[in-house]
Amino acid sequence: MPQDQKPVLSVRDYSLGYKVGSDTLSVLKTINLTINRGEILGLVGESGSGKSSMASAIMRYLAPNAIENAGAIHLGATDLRAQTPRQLADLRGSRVSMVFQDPATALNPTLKLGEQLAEVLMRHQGLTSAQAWKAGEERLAHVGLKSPAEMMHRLPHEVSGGEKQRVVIATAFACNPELIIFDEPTTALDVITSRQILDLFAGLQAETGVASLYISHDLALVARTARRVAVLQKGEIVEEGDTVTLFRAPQHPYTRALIGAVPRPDRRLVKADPAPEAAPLVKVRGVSVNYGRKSLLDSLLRRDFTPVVGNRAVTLDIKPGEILGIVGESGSGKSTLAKAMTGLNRFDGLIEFDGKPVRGLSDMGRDYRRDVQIVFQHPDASLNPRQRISEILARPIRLYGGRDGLPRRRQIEEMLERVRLPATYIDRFPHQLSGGEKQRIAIARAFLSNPRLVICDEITSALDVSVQASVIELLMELHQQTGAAYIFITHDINLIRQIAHRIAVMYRGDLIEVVATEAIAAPDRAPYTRELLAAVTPPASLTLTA
Amino acid sequence: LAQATPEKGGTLRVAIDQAVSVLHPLLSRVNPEYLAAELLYSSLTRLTVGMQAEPDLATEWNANDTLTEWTFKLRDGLKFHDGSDCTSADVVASFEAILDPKFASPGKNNVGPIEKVEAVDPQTVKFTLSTPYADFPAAVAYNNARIIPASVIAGNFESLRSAANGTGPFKLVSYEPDRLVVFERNPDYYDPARPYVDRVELKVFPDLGAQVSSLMAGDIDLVATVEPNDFMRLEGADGVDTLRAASGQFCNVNFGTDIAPFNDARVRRALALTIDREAMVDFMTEGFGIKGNDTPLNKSYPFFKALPQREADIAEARRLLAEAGFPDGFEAELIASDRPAIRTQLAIALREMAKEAGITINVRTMPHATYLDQVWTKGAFYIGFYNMQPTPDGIFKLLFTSDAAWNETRWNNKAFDALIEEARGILDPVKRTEVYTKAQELMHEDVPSLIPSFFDVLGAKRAWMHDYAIHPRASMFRLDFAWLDANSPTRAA
Amino acid sequence: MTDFLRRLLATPQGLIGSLVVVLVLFAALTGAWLAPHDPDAMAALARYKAPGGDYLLGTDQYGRDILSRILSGARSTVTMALLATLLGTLLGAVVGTGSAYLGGRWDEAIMRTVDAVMAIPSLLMALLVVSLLGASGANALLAVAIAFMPGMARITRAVALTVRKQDYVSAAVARGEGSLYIVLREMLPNVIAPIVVEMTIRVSFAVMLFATLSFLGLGAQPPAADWGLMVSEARQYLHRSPWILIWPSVVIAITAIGFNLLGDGLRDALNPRT
Amino acid sequence: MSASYILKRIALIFYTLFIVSLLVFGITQVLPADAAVMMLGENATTEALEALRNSMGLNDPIWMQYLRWIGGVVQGDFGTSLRTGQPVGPALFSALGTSLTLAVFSLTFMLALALPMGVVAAIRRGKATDLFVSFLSYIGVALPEFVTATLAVLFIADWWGILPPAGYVPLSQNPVEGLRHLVLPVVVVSIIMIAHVSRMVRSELVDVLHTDYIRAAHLKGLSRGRILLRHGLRNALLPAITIVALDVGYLLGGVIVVEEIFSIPGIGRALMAAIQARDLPVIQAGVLIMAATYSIVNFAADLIYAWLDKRIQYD
Ligand SMILES: Nc1ncnc2c1ncn2[C@@H]1O[C@H](COP(=O)(O)OP(=O)(O)OP(=O)(O)O)[C@@H](O)[C@H]1O
Ligand SMILES: Nc1ncnc2c1ncn2[C@@H]1O[C@H](COP(=O)(O)OP(=O)(O)OP(=O)(O)O)[C@@H](O)[C@H]1O
Ligand SMILES: [Mg+2]
Ligand SMILES: [Mg+2]
Ligand code: NI
Repeated sequence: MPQDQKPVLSVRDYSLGYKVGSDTLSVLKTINLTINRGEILGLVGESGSGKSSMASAIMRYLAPNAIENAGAIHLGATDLRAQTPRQLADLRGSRVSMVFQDPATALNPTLKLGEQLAEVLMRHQGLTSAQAWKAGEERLAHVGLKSPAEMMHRLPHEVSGGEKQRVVIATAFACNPELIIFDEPTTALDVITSRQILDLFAGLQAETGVASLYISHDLALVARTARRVAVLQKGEIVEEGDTVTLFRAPQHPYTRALIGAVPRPDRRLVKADPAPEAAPLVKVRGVSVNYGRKSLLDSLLRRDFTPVVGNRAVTLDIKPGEILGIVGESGSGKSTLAKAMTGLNRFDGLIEFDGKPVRGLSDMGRDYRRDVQIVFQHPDASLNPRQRISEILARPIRLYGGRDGLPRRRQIEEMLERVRLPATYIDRFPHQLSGGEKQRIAIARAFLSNPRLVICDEITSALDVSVQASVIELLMELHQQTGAAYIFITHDINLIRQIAHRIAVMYRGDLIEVVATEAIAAPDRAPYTRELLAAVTPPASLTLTA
Repeated sequence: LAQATPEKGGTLRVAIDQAVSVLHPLLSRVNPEYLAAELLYSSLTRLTVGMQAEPDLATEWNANDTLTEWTFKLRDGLKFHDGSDCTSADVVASFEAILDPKFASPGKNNVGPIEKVEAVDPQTVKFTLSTPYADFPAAVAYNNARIIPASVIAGNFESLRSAANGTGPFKLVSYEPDRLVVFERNPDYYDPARPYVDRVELKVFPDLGAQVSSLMAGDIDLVATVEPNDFMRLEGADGVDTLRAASGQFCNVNFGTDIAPFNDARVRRALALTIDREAMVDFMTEGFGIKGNDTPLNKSYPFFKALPQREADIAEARRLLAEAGFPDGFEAELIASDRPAIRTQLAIALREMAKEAGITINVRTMPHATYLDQVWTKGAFYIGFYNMQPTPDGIFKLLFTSDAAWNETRWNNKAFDALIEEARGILDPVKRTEVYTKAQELMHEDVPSLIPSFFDVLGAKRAWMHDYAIHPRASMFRLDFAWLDANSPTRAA
Repeated sequence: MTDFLRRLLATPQGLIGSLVVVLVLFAALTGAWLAPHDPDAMAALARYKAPGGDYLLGTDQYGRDILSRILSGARSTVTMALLATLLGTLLGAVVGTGSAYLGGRWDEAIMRTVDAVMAIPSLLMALLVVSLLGASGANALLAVAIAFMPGMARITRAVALTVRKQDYVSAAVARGEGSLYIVLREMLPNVIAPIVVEMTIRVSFAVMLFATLSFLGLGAQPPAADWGLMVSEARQYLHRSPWILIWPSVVIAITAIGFNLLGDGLRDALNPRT
Repeated sequence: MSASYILKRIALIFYTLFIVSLLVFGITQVLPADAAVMMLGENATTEALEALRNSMGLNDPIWMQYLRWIGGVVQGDFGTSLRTGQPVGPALFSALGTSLTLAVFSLTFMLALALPMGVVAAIRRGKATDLFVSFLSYIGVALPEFVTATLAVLFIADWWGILPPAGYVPLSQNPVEGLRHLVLPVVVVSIIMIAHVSRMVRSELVDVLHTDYIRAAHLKGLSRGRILLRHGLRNALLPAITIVALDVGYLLGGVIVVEEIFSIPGIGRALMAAIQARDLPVIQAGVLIMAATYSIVNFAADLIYAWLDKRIQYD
């Protein structure tokens, strides 16, 4: 594909700030960017670095408190900053369009998909409603939707996330724009779907030659998609260049840190496998969880009631000191299992812990509670916003008894040190900590009881890549110190391959298989496991250096 | 006031402040119900604005010398609304029904000491009384003493709750208790000239302000009773005439004379001495009333002679209290029902005045229904409210004798009872006045009840309505005399 | 806390609302002492006086000083409204959190019953309760509290359910904490904030409801210097002297608006989204 | 929306009425008044009262009285008014008709004002218009109806003489006069609801205008009108339906005061009169009818909501 050197988008010395109270928060500082026809520019950076702000600036859809200081933004020959609102409305959707992160919120829940697609065509191409509808069907077929005509008549909640995102993409491409901005378009989707969406995007991009700005914090993903990458740190582009070169020889320390933080399956973080002959610490035997309850009226009317299946007869073992990874797409029952094991869900079946049978919530005595701890995904939600760190961390000590002789406060301070937080945090409230710091508190809370099994339910997925790396590092350190077994639930297969001894794969409530980590990529795996693995983008550095 | 000849036609629209819950004339209990009954039914006699009995169904009456036998002569050709004849048999049946406890007519105690009623001939009725009673012709004008068909009494007595069949000047057209009762002219009324208007509409306005506003807007023609403040407001209004009559209407404070500390006459008198009656007239009536002297009679009643006026005397009150064993005063709860609001006003004013003598009064108000159920005739210290009665005997027998229908104070003074009984048999006005004065003196001295002021009856009408005189009795209306001139909006059609 | 106050006072609603409410509460506390006259003292010669002179806001139909009555009435009016709301909220909160905590069938049964009770309009409910217990200030208080209960139960339950689903509660359950600790220490503090907002707004509602009850003759009883009662009594004398009606109406309006503003301010301060 | 959902909602209505019937029956049982005394008046003899009590079944056990009453209600017999001696049902249903007329006009008027107010305030959030609307709504909730009603009568009826100060003319009898008589009451009942609903519409719309799909619509270059009408309002107003239905409870309560002041013979006044006179059968039936009205309106609102917004999954 020949590259036209006249830039489609050029951003020159652009700066942006937000007015917060009487201060101005500077978010973008002297940004320079160009994207040429047929080119994809990746924009990476950690959360809050200003990626979305850049997208809004280009779309000219800024928050009311935004302050633009200097710089120019041109789309082709058009000075975007000089456009009247009316002119901008003409531009948007026809010459430049955008795809958001979450298709579930980007579509109006009460309008038919067809209408939401057709309205752009009517607006910008002057089609009649009937024509637009027909054209819409073609567009939908083009993005690989099976029955486009029927799809046009559906409401957003009647289709899957992947299908929604396809509709959004079809809308973005509908008027053959010169530039499309993608703001993390696959983060809300599960691994396999996001893979398909990426392939679709690549295909369409190649076909139309549209210039794209692809925003993501997933370096591996950007490396696969974009020819050129710009790295954004705190509003500044610290490095920009050809993807291959940039990944191979990152110049800026920030870029290096970013690349270093990417999990790489080949770089194992756990050392010894647990003694293979040791008796299992936990035996999960035929554990099933059903959600939902027959309502009073249903039972009165003797009506059948089909519960939602969370887990279907899951059986597995965990050895002492073992790290067991659980992967599977969203809704496959991973959290359900974790909750059953920590007494948050009713379950049928048997859990044997250290030889003691547990058949239900009532069997989970104090000892079990102490030995089995859970850490949740969202650090914001798992810490009570109205308790100080001291109170949050004092509870396990009070409940399970801490070390004798040491004042409780002292024990908490020690624990804070172990999770590498300053002891001064003890009197803070959760909202005074960052996401990563909060997660450390949650981890500290779990480890205060000296547990023998810690269940980590996607504990890093809400964190930035670099923060995630440091949390993982901490976990591994604690693992070595305490020898506790982990159940580590995640979507990130690269990550789990780094740290788990064995990996369990779940699909729609069933446990498909449990395999040793080394053998996960073996060809004789279950079909679903293989599909899952194939969807994973291998870390950029790996593919590029190999 | 031009004495024009009455003109016929039009719809007379009257505002009433309560629902006509009961249409049955023998069972009606409040003024709007009395009004409806008066339009539909007739009595043997009725009271003029001067409180004299005048012919209604009966054209003439006379008594034996001992005043124990009364004979009434009915008009010729009286007809009920359904066309049937109204004869002495209906009169007999009606009075028997009123007296029959089974039917629980509120008028039972107000129609005199009737022992027997007989039909002498189709047009003559004879009443035999248990004691002499000079006021009997006025007593049979009582609001519940209406004549209804004997057949109804024998058949379905209750049927008159929603239908009407009387000999009154108007016939019932429609009846919605809480909104509107409509009447039309009875063409067969015994006086062919009357009534003058074609229709009467009673419109229910629970809010007093709404009545007055509607009158000013010309939406209605007559408000039978208005509050003093509204009266003052209406006095200047265009096209509105205010109506006022001195009356024996009063609000009183009843003592349970059998309950301490009110069983001591000194305590009662002490309380009476705390009242600044001039101020009380102002507080309660805005000046539309006169001072009371703790007896139910005033100059609106016949046979009345004024006693020396009791005025506030705190020192004397304190002395009496000390004598009665309350040198530091005492505390008591005064109960007032919430309707009409004037009861509460009296209670609050008394509370402030009694403070002077060291008496602490706590006012408690309650819904009227609860009051009737729990306090009325039983309580120790509570507020009463009464229309003027036709005669002194009427009011004494209603409230104060031992055998009073509503013996609110349980005063039960034998000497007083004897005086009232004696007066019933006296025809000579001078002598009668003397006896009633003695009775008044007894009451004034013993104070079974505080009567600090009397109120005038106040009303208002549009100027296009004529020949309506407000009645001191407040429960009588005589709308068959009223007529509308051509300015009335309802005459135009 | 100071941070929270600063945020509250930063919004115009929060600022004005807090000011007004503080003022009203101050009047409620000290009004009886500040009153220049005896609020009950009648003066036959000083009736229906217009504002001015000795009587700053004029006098009423008994010649009582309106300012003194308003000041001394502040205590009962405001305390009653506050107490009724508090009581209703408390009852509702017990039912609501209890229901949310019990969950399952119990929750369903309790909430359906609460819904059923809500089908009786709150004014009507209050009327029934007062006529049952007899008309008096204290009973009106109870009536308003009962009338508020179902609504508050519903709100607290909704809030409690969201809180119950939070991970920190799950964490406490997983840790094996007792129910009491979970309800009191983990849930309650987080449930309270939105309820306080709702409560604040309901105080003004309570003031209205009390006034309406007084108008219907079932609230505070004369000679109480209750604002609602003052207004409803004054209707009759409106044409003699409008001031008797105007002043208590004005203070009612100010109080109601004040609590409403404060409620809105609190909502904003507690929820940074808007 | 499934048949089972509808079935469930209907079952709920019956449950509601059952609970309300228990409640109101309980309350009327302990009300400090004797039905027989109420009926015969204070002069009735003890024997007459006792006879009446027996014939009315007042001496039966409570549960039997309840069953008898509810049995009658099911067959459409609400008993006889103690005050007027008339059957309760027909009188109350005609009163309900009057109240519903008032309610329907009030709702319409309220929506006609509150919706535009809320929308304008949301669009011009933070601007003078928004503040003005907020100001109006604060004023709206500041005074009890009996005060606003008094002022309305004073200014509009007494001083300007434009509208009749009170009274009710059935629309079927004289539409013009009927409407004229409805204006003031409708305005008075609506005021508080206008304040409430306009604020709610405003906050709903503000929320909706901040959603991703509105942003997406802007970025598709759609016109402001289309974004507001097609994307914004639709989603903002749907939740309003259920909230407005909940306001019907308030409306039914507010109607009591307004009917009292404007002399409108509706169910509110009937109930008020019944409460004052301790007319137990009327109280019982009235409360039940009000609760039924409320339940049915809410049911209808839920159905409309579910029909308009297919997203909602009821179980
Ligand atoms: N309207 C606003 N007012 C004030 N600050 C804002 C506003 N919008 C964004 N910010 C701040 O500006 C910074 C950049 O935000 P932006 O959304 O551009 O980040 P991002 O790189 O897209 O992050 P993420 O990866 O989490 O999406 C952040 O610190 C954010 O908190
Ligand atoms: N409380 C609940 N009530 C009803 N259904 C539930 C409940 N919690 C989970 N489910 C359902 O159970 C299934 C498994 O959910 P679970 O949360 O265990 O998935 P997961 O694998 O953890 O997904 P994710 O990766 O999104 O966290 C899903 O279909 C989900 O919708
Ligand atoms: Mg972003
Ligand atoms: Mg999960
Ligand atoms: Ni009219």
